[in-house]
Amino acid sequence: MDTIVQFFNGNLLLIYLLIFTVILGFEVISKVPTVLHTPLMSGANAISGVVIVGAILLIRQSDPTDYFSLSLGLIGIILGMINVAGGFTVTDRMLEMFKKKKAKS
Amino acid sequence: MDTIVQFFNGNLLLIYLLIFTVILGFEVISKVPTVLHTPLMSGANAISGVVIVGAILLIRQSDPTDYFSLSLGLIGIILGMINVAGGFTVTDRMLEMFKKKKAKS
Amino acid sequence: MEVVETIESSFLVNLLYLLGAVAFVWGLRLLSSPDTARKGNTYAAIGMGLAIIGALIEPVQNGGNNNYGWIAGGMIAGALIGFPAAKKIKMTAMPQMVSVFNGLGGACAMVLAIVELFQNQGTTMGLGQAAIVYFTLLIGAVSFTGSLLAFAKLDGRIKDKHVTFKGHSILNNILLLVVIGFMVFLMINGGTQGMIIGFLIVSLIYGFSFVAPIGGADMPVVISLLNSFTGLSAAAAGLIFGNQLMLVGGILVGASGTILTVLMCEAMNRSLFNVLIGGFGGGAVAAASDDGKVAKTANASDVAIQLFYSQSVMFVPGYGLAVAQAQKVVKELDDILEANGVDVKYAIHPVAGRMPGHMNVLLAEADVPYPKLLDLEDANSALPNTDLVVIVGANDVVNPAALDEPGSPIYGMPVLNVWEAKNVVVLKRSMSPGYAGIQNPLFFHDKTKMLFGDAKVSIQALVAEVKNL
Amino acid sequence: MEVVETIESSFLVNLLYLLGAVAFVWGLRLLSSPDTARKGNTYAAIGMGLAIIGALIEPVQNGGNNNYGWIAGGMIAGALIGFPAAKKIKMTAMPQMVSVFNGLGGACAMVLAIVELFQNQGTTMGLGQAAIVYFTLLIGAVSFTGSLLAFAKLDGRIKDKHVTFKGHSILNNILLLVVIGFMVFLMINGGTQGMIIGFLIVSLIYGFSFVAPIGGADMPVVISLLNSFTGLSAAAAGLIFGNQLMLVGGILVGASGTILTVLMCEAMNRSLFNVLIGGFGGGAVAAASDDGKVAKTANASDVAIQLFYSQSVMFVPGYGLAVAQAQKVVKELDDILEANGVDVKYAIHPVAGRMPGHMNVLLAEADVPYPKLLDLEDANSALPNTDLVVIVGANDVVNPAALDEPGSPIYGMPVLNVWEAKNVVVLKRSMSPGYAGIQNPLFFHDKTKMLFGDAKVSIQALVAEVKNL
Amino acid sequence: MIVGILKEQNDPRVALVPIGAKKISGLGAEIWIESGAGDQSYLSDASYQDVATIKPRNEIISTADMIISIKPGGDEVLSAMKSGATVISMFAPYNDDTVVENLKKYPVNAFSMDMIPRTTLAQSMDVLSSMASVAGYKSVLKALEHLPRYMPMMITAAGSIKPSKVLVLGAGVAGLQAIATARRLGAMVEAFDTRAAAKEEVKSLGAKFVEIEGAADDTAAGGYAVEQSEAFLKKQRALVQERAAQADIIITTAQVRGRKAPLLVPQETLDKMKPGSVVVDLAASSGGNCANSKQGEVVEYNGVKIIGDSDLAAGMPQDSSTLFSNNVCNYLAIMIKEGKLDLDMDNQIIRESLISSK
Amino acid sequence: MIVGILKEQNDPRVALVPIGAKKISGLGAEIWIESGAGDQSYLSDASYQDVATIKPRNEIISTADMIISIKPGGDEVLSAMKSGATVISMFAPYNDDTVVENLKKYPVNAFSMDMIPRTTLAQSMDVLSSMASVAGYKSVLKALEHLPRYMPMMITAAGSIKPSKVLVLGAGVAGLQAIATARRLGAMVEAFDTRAAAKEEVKSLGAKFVEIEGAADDTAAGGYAVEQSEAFLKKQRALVQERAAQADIIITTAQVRGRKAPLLVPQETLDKMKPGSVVVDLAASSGGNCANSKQGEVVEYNGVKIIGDSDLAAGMPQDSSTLFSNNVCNYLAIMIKEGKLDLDMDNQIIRESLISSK
Ligand SMILES: NC(=O)c1ccc[n+]([C@@H]2O[C@H](COP(=O)([O-])OP(=O)(O)OC[C@H]3O[C@@H](n4cnc5c(N)ncnc54)[C@H](OP(=O)(O)O)[C@@H]3O)[C@@H](O)[C@H]2O)c1
Ligand SMILES: NC(=O)c1ccc[n+]([C@@H]2O[C@H](COP(=O)([O-])OP(=O)(O)OC[C@H]3O[C@@H](n4cnc5c(N)ncnc54)[C@H](OP(=O)(O)O)[C@@H]3O)[C@@H](O)[C@H]2O)c1
Ligand SMILES: NC(=O)c1ccc[n+]([C@@H]2O[C@H](COP(=O)([O-])OP(=O)(O)OC[C@H]3O[C@@H](n4cnc5c(N)ncnc54)[C@H](O)[C@@H]3O)[C@@H](O)[C@H]2O)c1
Ligand SMILES: NC(=O)c1ccc[n+]([C@@H]2O[C@H](COP(=O)([O-])OP(=O)(O)OC[C@H]3O[C@@H](n4cnc5c(N)ncnc54)[C@H](O)[C@@H]3O)[C@@H](O)[C@H]2O)c1
Repeated sequence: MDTIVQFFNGNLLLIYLLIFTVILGFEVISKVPTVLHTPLMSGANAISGVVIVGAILLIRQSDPTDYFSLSLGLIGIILGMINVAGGFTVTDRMLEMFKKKKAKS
Repeated sequence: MDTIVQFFNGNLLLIYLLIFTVILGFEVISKVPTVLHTPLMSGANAISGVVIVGAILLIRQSDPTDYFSLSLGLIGIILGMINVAGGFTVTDRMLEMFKKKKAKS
Repeated sequence: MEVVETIESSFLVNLLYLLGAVAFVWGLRLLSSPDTARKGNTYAAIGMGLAIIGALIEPVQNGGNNNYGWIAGGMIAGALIGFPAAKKIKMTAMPQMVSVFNGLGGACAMVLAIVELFQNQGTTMGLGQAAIVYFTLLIGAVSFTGSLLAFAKLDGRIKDKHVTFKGHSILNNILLLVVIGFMVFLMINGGTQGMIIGFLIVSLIYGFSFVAPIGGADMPVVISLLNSFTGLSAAAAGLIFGNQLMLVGGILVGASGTILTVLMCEAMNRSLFNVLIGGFGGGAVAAASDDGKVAKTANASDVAIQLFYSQSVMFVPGYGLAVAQAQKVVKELDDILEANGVDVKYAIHPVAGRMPGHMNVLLAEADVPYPKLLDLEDANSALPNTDLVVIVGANDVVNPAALDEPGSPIYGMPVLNVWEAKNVVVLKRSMSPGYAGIQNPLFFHDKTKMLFGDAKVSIQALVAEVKNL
Repeated sequence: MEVVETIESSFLVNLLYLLGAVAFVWGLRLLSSPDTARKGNTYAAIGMGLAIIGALIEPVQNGGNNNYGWIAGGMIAGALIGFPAAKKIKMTAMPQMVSVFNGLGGACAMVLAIVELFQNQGTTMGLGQAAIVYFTLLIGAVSFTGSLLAFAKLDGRIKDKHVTFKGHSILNNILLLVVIGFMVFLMINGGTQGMIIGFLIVSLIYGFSFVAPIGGADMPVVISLLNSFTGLSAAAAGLIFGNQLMLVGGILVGASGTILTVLMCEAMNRSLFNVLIGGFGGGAVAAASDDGKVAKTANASDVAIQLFYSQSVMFVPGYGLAVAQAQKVVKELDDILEANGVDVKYAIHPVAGRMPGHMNVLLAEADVPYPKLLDLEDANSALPNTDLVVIVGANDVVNPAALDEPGSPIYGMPVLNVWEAKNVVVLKRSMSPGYAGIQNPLFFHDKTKMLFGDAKVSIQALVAEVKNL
Repeated sequence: MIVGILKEQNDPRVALVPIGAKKISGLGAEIWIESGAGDQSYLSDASYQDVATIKPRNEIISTADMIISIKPGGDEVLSAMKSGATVISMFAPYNDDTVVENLKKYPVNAFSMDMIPRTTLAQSMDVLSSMASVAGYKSVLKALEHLPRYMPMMITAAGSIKPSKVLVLGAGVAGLQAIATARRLGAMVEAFDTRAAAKEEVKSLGAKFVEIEGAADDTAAGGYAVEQSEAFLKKQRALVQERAAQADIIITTAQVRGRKAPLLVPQETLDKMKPGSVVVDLAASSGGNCANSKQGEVVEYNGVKIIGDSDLAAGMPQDSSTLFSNNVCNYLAIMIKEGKLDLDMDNQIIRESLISSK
Repeated sequence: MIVGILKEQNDPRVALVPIGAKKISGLGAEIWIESGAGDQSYLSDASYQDVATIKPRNEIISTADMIISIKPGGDEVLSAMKSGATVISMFAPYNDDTVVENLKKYPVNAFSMDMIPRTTLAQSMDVLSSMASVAGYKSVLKALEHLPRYMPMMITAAGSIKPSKVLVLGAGVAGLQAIATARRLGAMVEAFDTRAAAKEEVKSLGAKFVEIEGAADDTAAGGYAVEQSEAFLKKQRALVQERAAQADIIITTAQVRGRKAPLLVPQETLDKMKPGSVVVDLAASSGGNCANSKQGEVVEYNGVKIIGDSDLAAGMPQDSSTLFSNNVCNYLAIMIKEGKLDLDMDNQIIRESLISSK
């Protein structure tokens, strides 16, 4: 209990931030038309590729001879980069059909 | 410049929080139908009465003999309380007409 | 032991504040949809309750003094003023009331800043700290006098022309410069009590002057803007008191108030700049009868809500319906209303339109069932029990002059006594007369509001708004 | 000097991260409206760019090693795989692709957690720290194998029946308990490398098994759920690396992914629980022809977007239009589409309906202008250049069997060759046949999608959706 | 006071229907009606029983204080009436200068209901409007009796039929009603009129107004028609002729009070029309809008049938009678007070409709 | 091969219009047509000039390999035709057993277009449908010729007119078209039919269906009505009577192939109808759905006009001829190959429509 209380009081702003981020995440999405479900999913997926930042930091922190960390980090970067590069690209392609208009009216 | 940088780095989470709060404030409102403009304004006004918290804290922190602070604080509390009590009540009354239905359909 | 207690209680306080903040956010969110708005208001009020409880138990410096008596007295007094005022106020005067409340909130922030400044008199504040306090003072003061003037204008106590003059906006710009210059000076150099009071006065004057040139019809926009100002001042006060909830709540109001202000301007088809520059209801269609009476205008969303929450609605089609070819959209609106339990009828005046049976042809085209069409007699006996009459491009056939102005060329013609219904909305493009070429006193009737524009466009807007509800 | 530099650069990094976070939020926001979705994606991508730059210049422990070579190699390799894959993939296979990408993202988080665990081998982590790392590992691993299985199912490489069995959900529950128990054990006691690998394997198995019983048709929902899992693992990894952007971005994806999942379920009229329990496309209207071909179903919003972004649309009314009395809503849809630059025509088959000129009567009632009505010949020559055909309750008159099935009772009757258009949507209530009582191969055509329901209701839904765009 | 209703001599209608008779009784008058007066409007003597007295024609003529008819009675009636009695009918004095002169010969007060001013107030007594409305409706049905083609579009297994084109010339009361009726039946309707307001009125019924560009701007004239240049009028006439040549049905209703009806469909236009087309000329009795048209006859010219009929309202006698009767009731309501004729000569309606007084 | 078209003896229509003649020429046949054959359909001899040869009647009859007519030619034609020639017409053999017997006397092959099976495939040759459709449309116009009232609702300064009530009995092709037409003109339309599918079809036109429970099942009868039990017919007559008493117009189209038409509006129903109401009986020629109705006549009974007309399609000769001609073309397209009659007796359409062969 104490730990939790301390953690809470100590990280108050962080907790605010997290809760607000969650609300924001909900809010931003809550009125999406069904047609955008798949592109949105795809876009969100691309954003989750932000995990690549961790992989970069991992490699940068690693000793140049720590091949275990380096190679796993490399794998991480590759995986993350595929997610990021492919993710945004495929989302953009999905959204291509929304290019046109609104005309007239 | 240094001050700003230091402030920025020192209050990073606070800044995140503020920015996110602003975005949230925008987001939460952005799709309000025109019929709700006035009630929403009224409701937001009532929330801005949160300034009463400051007045309460002011009085609680004041020396019981510091009549200057106390009396100004008292005025603050009265003003704030009018805003809060009246604000929420009047909003509720405005919203009364939304009570009914949706029927049928 | 003591330390633990402090931590524990501050945990509770933090939790209360956090919940309060979430309640504010959620409340605002719910407030923005008609179905949930009331619940939203309740949530926000609960958040406020949590905030106040938090403030009452938060561990403070000089702990122990507390002065709960003062607090209780103030709160009770405030509540005793606020509640009844809000309860008694007439529906139509509510925007004024909100404006007053808002001004008082601003005044509260202003007072806090004054105390802070006076208490810190002599000691040197950090620049940031000073900026925050003066900002609170300025914004609170502007919100205070601005809101009170807005109230007075909306309530008709002060006429636009009493408080403004040509070139007012130049004065305002000068005043703004003065205020900001003063503030920067005080921030950097600190100020004597006199200077602080001077700054206070200038701020108050600026608030008044800022609102003065803005047209009475634009007041709701200004109130919304001032409301977001109050929010900012509350947030700044939150920084002064190191209170995260005031900060979050204030910022929230500031942000949503700003966006709301913009939306309100958009709904009036104007820019915020345009509104602030003023010009006395510039864009609004001003319409006055010979004897100086003014026709009230409505907007689609007001009418939509009236339609939706009516038990019985009577459409009165006229030649304008035919010109606009609005028969099918009227039927669409009818269908939606019926689906929501509204009883919809049509009052067909014998000479509505330009040929015998003109309205019949059109409404048959739109497939309005015959039993919904009432002729003059039936309509006139149904009208007193009708909640809302929507006149779609009719004019002469609803002209009360036919009954009570012996001099009128239509005196003696039986008309639809629409003014016997509870509310009347007239859809037409302008104030121009109908076939008979005479003015229609109905448009200036107490119960009447005008919704200007092509009837088809207006009805389409109503359909969209009603679907939103 | 050195200190200052660090502070300055960390200010820059913090600013980059902050901008990145805002870009993510704004991007997501824009992504949720068709008009701005593309811009939103770009914003989010820019945010990602900022994040990566931030990560590359952030001052780190052991600073100076950097190993930029490794990083560059990895990023180039990843980009070289990711870009072309995304570019080449067929439109229809995009959801699979997303699933794969998502799985790789999860795998990345998983790898980070493994390294973290292995590096901290021996040292004692705090409970919180440990919880975070194991959580990252678990979630990343589940997302990884789950997504890959989802891909395989969607791509038709694995059939539902190959990977599940009766009582699968019991197995899943047991597996879940095992995984969580294992994790708690490891958190508290720490683990050997072997145990960590064991945990990894169990997690991977659980991910696979979790997705296995879920029907192929429900895969998009599952992908969305796994996507929010990946977000959470990224956020957890952010805690490991003390990186606020990973945290914020991950939480954002976690939250919006969750709500998106719920919305997707709602759009299918099912609960998330219902989907996860599985049952192979349970709610969907399954419709198979004699030779086992399956008719594809569409939902209103898919069709709406197709309508809206078509250059030319052809309605084919049939007896079902008359039964549903949908003529007026069809006209309404027509009006909206025309207002948005879509060229709308009607193909009237000579025997559509139940009496000569049946469609003419109805469409005249709805005021469809005569020049919009094409007879059989004109329609058939216009069809190959038509983007989208919407068949409103017609059946026999669009039956290709009339052309290519000599045994069919309607063989030889001229029909509307709707399959020559680019896309076909059929609005009817069920798969039941029309007047002639024979099955219609059109419904199983590659280009055809079925939108089931009363024609009037369906068109009304389309109107609402198109208005949304 | 006795109000007498005679059986119309050349018209199936009757000037007062039973409901009307009841209303007039309510004003304090007694109603005498000739036996069989309502027969052709499907109103039997029996239906009048409770509200009127059936009397022989002669007795009515010689005894009644007021006689109301649709078509004016001839010398037979007027000469036998009491001196100082009142006669109400549609005398159409604007078409024939001798009408008033002739009336002066008899010691009666004559009111012509077609002289009631067309003010807003008088609309409920405006027999011209109510009868024109019937005529406009009926004109389309009359045309369809003779049109050898479908009016609406029909895409059928036996071939596609194009919708008929209908051109309405003169968009007054009758013209507008014709437009509405033809539109209902799915025709493509165009119309033309010289009145400035007509364009909007035509469009308000969803039909097309035949228009050419270059019309003089009338915005400054406050809605009144401004004079158009001769070049413009010529161009317009040409366009109307062009549209006429395409039409399957032409309905002409153009009249100028007190003048011969304008010739809108001349012979050369008829020559260009498709065989089987139909022209209905509602202005036939005042000279005709169409060449060759003869009141009361169907003339065939070059395969085009020309129906001259200014009396179409008579073709729908029951409702026409009812409407006429309602007009009469509203009119009498301002003339009869407590069973006595009580004429307020300040009243524009009464003043202008009194065309001859003893 | 020579295809001959005669001037119809008692019908304004013509079996082949110029466009049709062109199509048949395209099949390799030569068209001979009697002078004036198209006159009453507004198709002059000149309009046939390019696609047919004008020949004297006798020459056509004696020379043509095939003679097509709408109404069957009598002995005058049949006896003078070449042996082995073909004659196509609407013989209606189901109504009269002697028709086929009589035809057997002549050395010709007789095809009856009204015997073409009503399959989906044969719809483009289905003269019953195309003519019934015209008749249904025309039936409403015919009723309106005689109705002394407005059909649509009218709220006017001269009073409010209620919309007419129309009752359609028999909702086949003609009935449905009548419903649609009356609805267009603003009537309140009710309809009744014994076929199970009729209810939905009636509603699909926005009209009300008068429902009676207990109709015999006809799903097996291939679209044609089956005979109903006497108890049922009684119940139905009772309800019809009730609705009829309210109706301003009744249109009856009920037929049962090969039988006398059912009596749906008996005398006692007529007795209850409002005077001025109108009945149009499209089944008049096969016995009539309405008491008192006589084919080709307008009978007045008790103030109700009863129009017996099974030949209404003839009242709109131009479009009727066009539609019939289109049907004929589609029919001949499966009979004539390269200018020669080439009968595929496996074809149900040909098989069933051939009613007498040499
Ligand atoms: N029924 C008949 O047989 C007949 C025949 C001839 C004359 N009249 C006369 O016509 C009049 C009929 O009365 P009424 O009330 O139907 O019509 P009205 O008095 O002529 O008024 C019509 C109103 O509709 C408005 N309007 C026109 N177009 C519009 C549009 N597109 N959208 C919205 N509003 C539009 C006009 O105002 P704005 O310009 O401001 O929009 C006008 O004031 C009576 O005076 C009657 O005596 C009737
Ligand atoms: N035109 C004529 O003169 C005439 C006369 C007699 C017969 N026919 C025959 O009728 C047929 C006409 O073809 P068609 O394509 O128009 O019609 P159809 O082949 O009969 O098909 C109509 C389709 O509409 C659907 N439907 C019915 N009610 C609906 C509703 N409320 N909402 C949505 N869909 C509905 C039905 O499917 P669900 O039940 O699944 O909804 C049905 O498959 C041809 O076979 C023709 O030969 C025509
Ligand atoms: N009290 C009222 O408010 C009231 C009542 C009835 C009619 N009116 C008005 O009076 C107008 C005339 O009514 P009416 O039907 O008795 O008119 P009408 O019968 O005298 O004439 C019919 C129409 O023919 C038109 N016309 C004349 N010369 C023409 C020409 N050369 N070419 C084309 N058109 C020509 C006229 O403009 C008129 O519209 C109506 O349109 C109506 O607006 C007003
Ligand atoms: N090939 C095709 O697909 C095709 C073509 C044409 C017609 N048809 C079908 O055949 C049906 C019959 O067509 P029709 O118009 O030639 O029929 P019809 O002229 O023989 O009869 C007219 C209508 O009267 C009805 N009827 C018979 N006895 C009745 C009674 N006692 N009471 C009430 N109604 C009674 C019949 O049910 C029929 O609907 C049509 O409705 C149509 O659906 C199909």
